[in-house]
Amino acid sequence: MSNDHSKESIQEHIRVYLMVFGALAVLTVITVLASFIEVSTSEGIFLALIIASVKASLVAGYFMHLITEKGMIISILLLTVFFFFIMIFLPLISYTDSAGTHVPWVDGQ
Amino acid sequence: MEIPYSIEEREDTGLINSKLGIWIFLASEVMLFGGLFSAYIFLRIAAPPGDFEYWASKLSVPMATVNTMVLISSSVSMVMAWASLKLKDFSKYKMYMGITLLCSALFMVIKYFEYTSKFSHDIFPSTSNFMAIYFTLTGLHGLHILGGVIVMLYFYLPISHKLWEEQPEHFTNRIEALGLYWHFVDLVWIFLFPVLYLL
Amino acid sequence: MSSSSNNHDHHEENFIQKYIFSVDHKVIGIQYGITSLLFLLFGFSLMAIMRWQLAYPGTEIPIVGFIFGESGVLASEQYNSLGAMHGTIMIFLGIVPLAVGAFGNYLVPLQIGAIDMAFPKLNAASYWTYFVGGVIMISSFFMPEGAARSGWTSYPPLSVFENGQTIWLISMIFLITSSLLGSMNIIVTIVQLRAPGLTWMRLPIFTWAQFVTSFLLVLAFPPLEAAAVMQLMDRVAGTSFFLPSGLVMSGEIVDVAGSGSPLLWQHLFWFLAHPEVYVLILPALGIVGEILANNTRKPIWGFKSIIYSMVFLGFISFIVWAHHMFLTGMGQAMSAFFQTTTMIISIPSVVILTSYFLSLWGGSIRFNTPMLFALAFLPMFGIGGLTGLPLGLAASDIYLHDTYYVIGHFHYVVAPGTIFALFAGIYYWFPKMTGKKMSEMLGKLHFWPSLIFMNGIFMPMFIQGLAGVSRRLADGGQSYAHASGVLEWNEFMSISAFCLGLAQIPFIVNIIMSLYSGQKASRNPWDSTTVEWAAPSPPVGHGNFDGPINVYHTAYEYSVPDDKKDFKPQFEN
Amino acid sequence: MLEFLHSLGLPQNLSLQGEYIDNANVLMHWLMLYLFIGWGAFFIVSLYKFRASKNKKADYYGVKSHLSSVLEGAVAIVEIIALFGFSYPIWAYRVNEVPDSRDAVNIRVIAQQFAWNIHYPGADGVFGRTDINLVDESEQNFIGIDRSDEFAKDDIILQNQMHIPVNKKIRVDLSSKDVIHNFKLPELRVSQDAIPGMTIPVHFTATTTSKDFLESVKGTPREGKGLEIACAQLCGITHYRMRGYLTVDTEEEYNEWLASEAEYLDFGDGDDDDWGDDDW
Ligand code: HEA
Ligand code: HEA
Ligand code: CUA
Ligand SMILES: [Cu+2]
Repeated sequence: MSNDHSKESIQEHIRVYLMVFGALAVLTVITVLASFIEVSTSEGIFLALIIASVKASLVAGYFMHLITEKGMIISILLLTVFFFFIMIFLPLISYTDSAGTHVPWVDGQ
Repeated sequence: MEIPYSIEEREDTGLINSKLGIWIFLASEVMLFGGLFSAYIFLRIAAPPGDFEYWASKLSVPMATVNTMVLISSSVSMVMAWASLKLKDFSKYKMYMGITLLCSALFMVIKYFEYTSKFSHDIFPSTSNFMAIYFTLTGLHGLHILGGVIVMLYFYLPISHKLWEEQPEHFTNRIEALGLYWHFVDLVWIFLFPVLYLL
Repeated sequence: MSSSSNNHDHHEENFIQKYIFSVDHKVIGIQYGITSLLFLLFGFSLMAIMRWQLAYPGTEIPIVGFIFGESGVLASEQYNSLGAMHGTIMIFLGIVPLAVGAFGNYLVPLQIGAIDMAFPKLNAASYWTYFVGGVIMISSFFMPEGAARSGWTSYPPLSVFENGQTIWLISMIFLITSSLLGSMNIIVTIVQLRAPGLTWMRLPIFTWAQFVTSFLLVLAFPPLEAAAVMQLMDRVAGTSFFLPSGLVMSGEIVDVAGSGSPLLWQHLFWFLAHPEVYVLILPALGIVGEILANNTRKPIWGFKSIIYSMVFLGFISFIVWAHHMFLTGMGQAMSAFFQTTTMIISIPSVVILTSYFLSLWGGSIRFNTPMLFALAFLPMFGIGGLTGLPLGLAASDIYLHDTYYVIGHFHYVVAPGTIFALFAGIYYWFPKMTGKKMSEMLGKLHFWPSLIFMNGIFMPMFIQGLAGVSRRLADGGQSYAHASGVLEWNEFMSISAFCLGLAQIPFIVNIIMSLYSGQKASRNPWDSTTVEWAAPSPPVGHGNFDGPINVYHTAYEYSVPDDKKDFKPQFEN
Repeated sequence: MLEFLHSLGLPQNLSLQGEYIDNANVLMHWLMLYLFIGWGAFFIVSLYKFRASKNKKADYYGVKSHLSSVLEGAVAIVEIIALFGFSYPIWAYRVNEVPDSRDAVNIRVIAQQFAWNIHYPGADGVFGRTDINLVDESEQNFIGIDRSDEFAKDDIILQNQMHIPVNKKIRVDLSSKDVIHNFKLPELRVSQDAIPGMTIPVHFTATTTSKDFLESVKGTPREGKGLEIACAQLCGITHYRMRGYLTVDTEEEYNEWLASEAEYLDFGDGDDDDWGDDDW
């Protein structure tokens, strides 16, 4: 995208930015409203994270121009995201896959 | 001597130095916040049932919603500022950058009221694990905002005009890098908002 | 250390601009080098005091005993402080800054034919952040609470309650930030500033190693930064990220919210600290590769598989971390996963080492000082790496965990391993950095005793480890019955350690003497092929080379058949 | 190889599962030895053969065979054998086959700075209630046992003294009051972190009594020194001497010992009895 210097294309971009802005605002409202709907916790988490991911992709894709970014940067980010998930989920699995139980040494507190 | 590829792209990679640099920095930021998100999940699982929900309900959703909007707006105006520079319109750039600065200031003010209202109700990081992770995450995020504001101020104050006159291309690239950072801060908030306030 | 006459293309700079707040990668590299060598020496001194205590527990420390109070005897909490600080200083203030900060900064731009790093100011910022972090770390010795004493691993809950930890955490945040800035810079420099013709597969091994290392630093350090912030919160804000419910310290109930997890810290810490150990070894492997190729006068055998192995090593190093945590109550699936990845990661190491060994075959081997250190590195790293295998297998780790076997394992990798490689690098590139050659005679006087005493210190550790002697024992194991059979080794090891210290004197003398009265070195004193030897010795101010550099060959074109010279530099067609 | 490791310092093994751990260790050391000797020989030969003074001109191509790949493959295969044949099964046994408290002698071990609290359920086989608010170190009630609880009346609580019967499954439920410790019985090849906030079971079977063991170490530096519980995780100032005493009894001796300990419990009037937990 940074190769694209013409005036028209920039103005075209600006239109896109404003549309993305609108979408983000709407999605924010939806998130808040959705949190009032009676759903189970896990569904709620799922919904909220889905919406957040959509919003994040919009920001990353358009404001940060990721959708037209160079391969080098994309691959660095993919690597990062991979390790990000490893870091988040492996400790979590180890919490559940444990030889012991998560109870303190004492019965009464 | 000038370092090559700080203005034009290198042919085989198609990149300029600052852009690659800022993206690598953001990659490390992903891992930084990742560590804290990991802590959030860990603590939430370990907490007694309902504990996180109970403390989360003490937070003010309206304030945070407004803050989300404010931050998104600042992101838009940031990208508009950059686009104005691309269109060689410095005064428009000033305007958009001003809006971005205003939005960030507003964000910090709202955050300030959020924090103090917690303190006045005797809610501190030590009160519960939820509050601990809440204050740590939003505090760290706030520090990032603060850092961004300082850099933005530098590119907003009169000195910026001189920089622009001297090396317009270079200036535009710097604003692009600053913008990338700023959008990332926005992006972190987009996740913080539901995770802390709504779940 | 670049002489002022070379600085023609710049306006006059005063001393401070030129040597203190310089943005020239060479000056920053040397700043890093001197600072980290001093820290290395400091870390060594701490260890020397510990080793005295281990050999002669409860006796007065000679010479420096007065520091530790009236009696001159080391108290056990002081021993713990020294241990934690020795580990931290050696790793974060010694080896990493020396390997990445000094060698990386100085050599990467030269090896890729660049005039400087991509972000010179950031580079200076990185050094000064490191410097401040180091000063903070050292200052903790003079704080009322004393220095950190929970081990370099800082496991909570101990670290949350023990004295001195706050300063350690603050300092770590500086050090991590510094490494982040430095490694970002190295990545961008390598990607963006390679000279024309220097394609990826023509990059020398050393630069590749720095490239992979930098990725490890960028992606693995931030989680520890996050964890450090949380531990800081636990200490100063009364939170309980790492404190579970129901804690009773010395009979008092600990008043915190609870339900935190001590294991969370361990996960975040080792997520950093395992990649970290490859940060320690990869630059060393890179240096050794350069020197082997140069002094066998032939191309490195299996160059491509070495590069792929390094990249693979870097990648896998992110998913083996919990092999340090087998005994934390890990379930079947987790332990299976982590021991499998640990076994997998040993394969690329074997490939790299095997390639190095095979590179010797058919060579015309010159035994100069850098080569001696590089050669010694191979079996020493081999011993260290091999003893990692029983540790990586969860079954045998049940017995060996936290014994001196572990201490022996990693010291073999970092001390006669990495440190030797770094020595080799200093001898090898000293002519480039200063324009002077180092004395071969003093070099050999440095090498042989170092090799002998290193083994004298660390070989008996395996014996003690097999006997089950725990690490971090302030009395060297006197209290435990199972240690009684192997206690006599302690004195032997300590004496070796002191002698090892003495063996460094020729090195220091050599550096200083060569600087003043060393033989003048030409541009390419070792007849080497890589690009840094195209620059004058020392390279000229900002700009490094006399003119633009073009690269025509792969990195190690030595003894090309039908060629008159036995080397074909990359920068000459 | 096992003899070699013993001669280096590896203590004799006194437990059932220790044998498997030693086997894994032996296998790894064989692998290490072969690699070390193989590469070491190659190393020395090439250094000698290709020294510059003898071999003036290096060979551009060097080694041409691909034997090394075979070798690397062999290393991988040995590692696979070690994993599947030794390590996975041992770990599965360790964490999945924890005996039920009825099938084993069940003991609670609660670590603290810097001592081991050993808690026996007593005749009824049920651990009494403990309460954090009852912890009182000056009264020697280190683990806050609630003597008014019905199940607690016969509980035997000792510090740094642990007795177990030989040839019986032992199950230790391990936890910690303050910081992380490590419960290590070197001769029994037992080691497990004691982590506050968690309770982790460890199980093992001793195969030799302390008496026989002491007999066997006569004439070595170890003479006269019995078995110990070591703390293998840095836990603070006196970590280095946080040790308990372990006695492996025969079945009869063990029961006798239990009975004699129980006698102390009958001294008081049941409510505030704290004789049994004396450190002696
Ligand atoms: C530079 C540092 C470095 C390196 C490279 C390694 C490499 C390896 N390490 Fe090590 N390790 C540490 C530094 C390092 N380690 C440190 C600092 C600790 C302790 C931390 C603490 O607790 O304080 C530790 C602890 C540690 C543990 C935890 C032990 C415990 O606490 O119980 C484990 C367990 O799996 C382990 C495994 C390994 C393995 C499998 C490798 C493998 O990558 C090794 C692969 C290499 C080989 C297999 C060699 C191959 C050699 C040949 C083929 C040729 C041989 C020829 C001759 C000898 C002539 N290490
Ligand atoms: C990179 C890491 C590194 C290095 C290089 C070393 C080097 C050495 N270490 Fe260290 N050590 C650790 C990392 C390291 N160590 C860690 C992480 C621990 C665990 C800490 C913990 O338990 O938490 C540990 C623990 C540790 C212990 C165990 C303590 C215990 O458990 O109770 C011992 C005991 O002997 C020891 C000894 C030594 C020795 C003899 C050296 C020698 O090899 C030293 C060699 C150094 C030199 C020879 C100095 C060279 C310097 C110069 C030549 C300077 C020149 C100067 C100028 C020119 C200005 N170390
Ligand atoms: Cu308890 Cu060490
Ligand atoms: Cu590791």
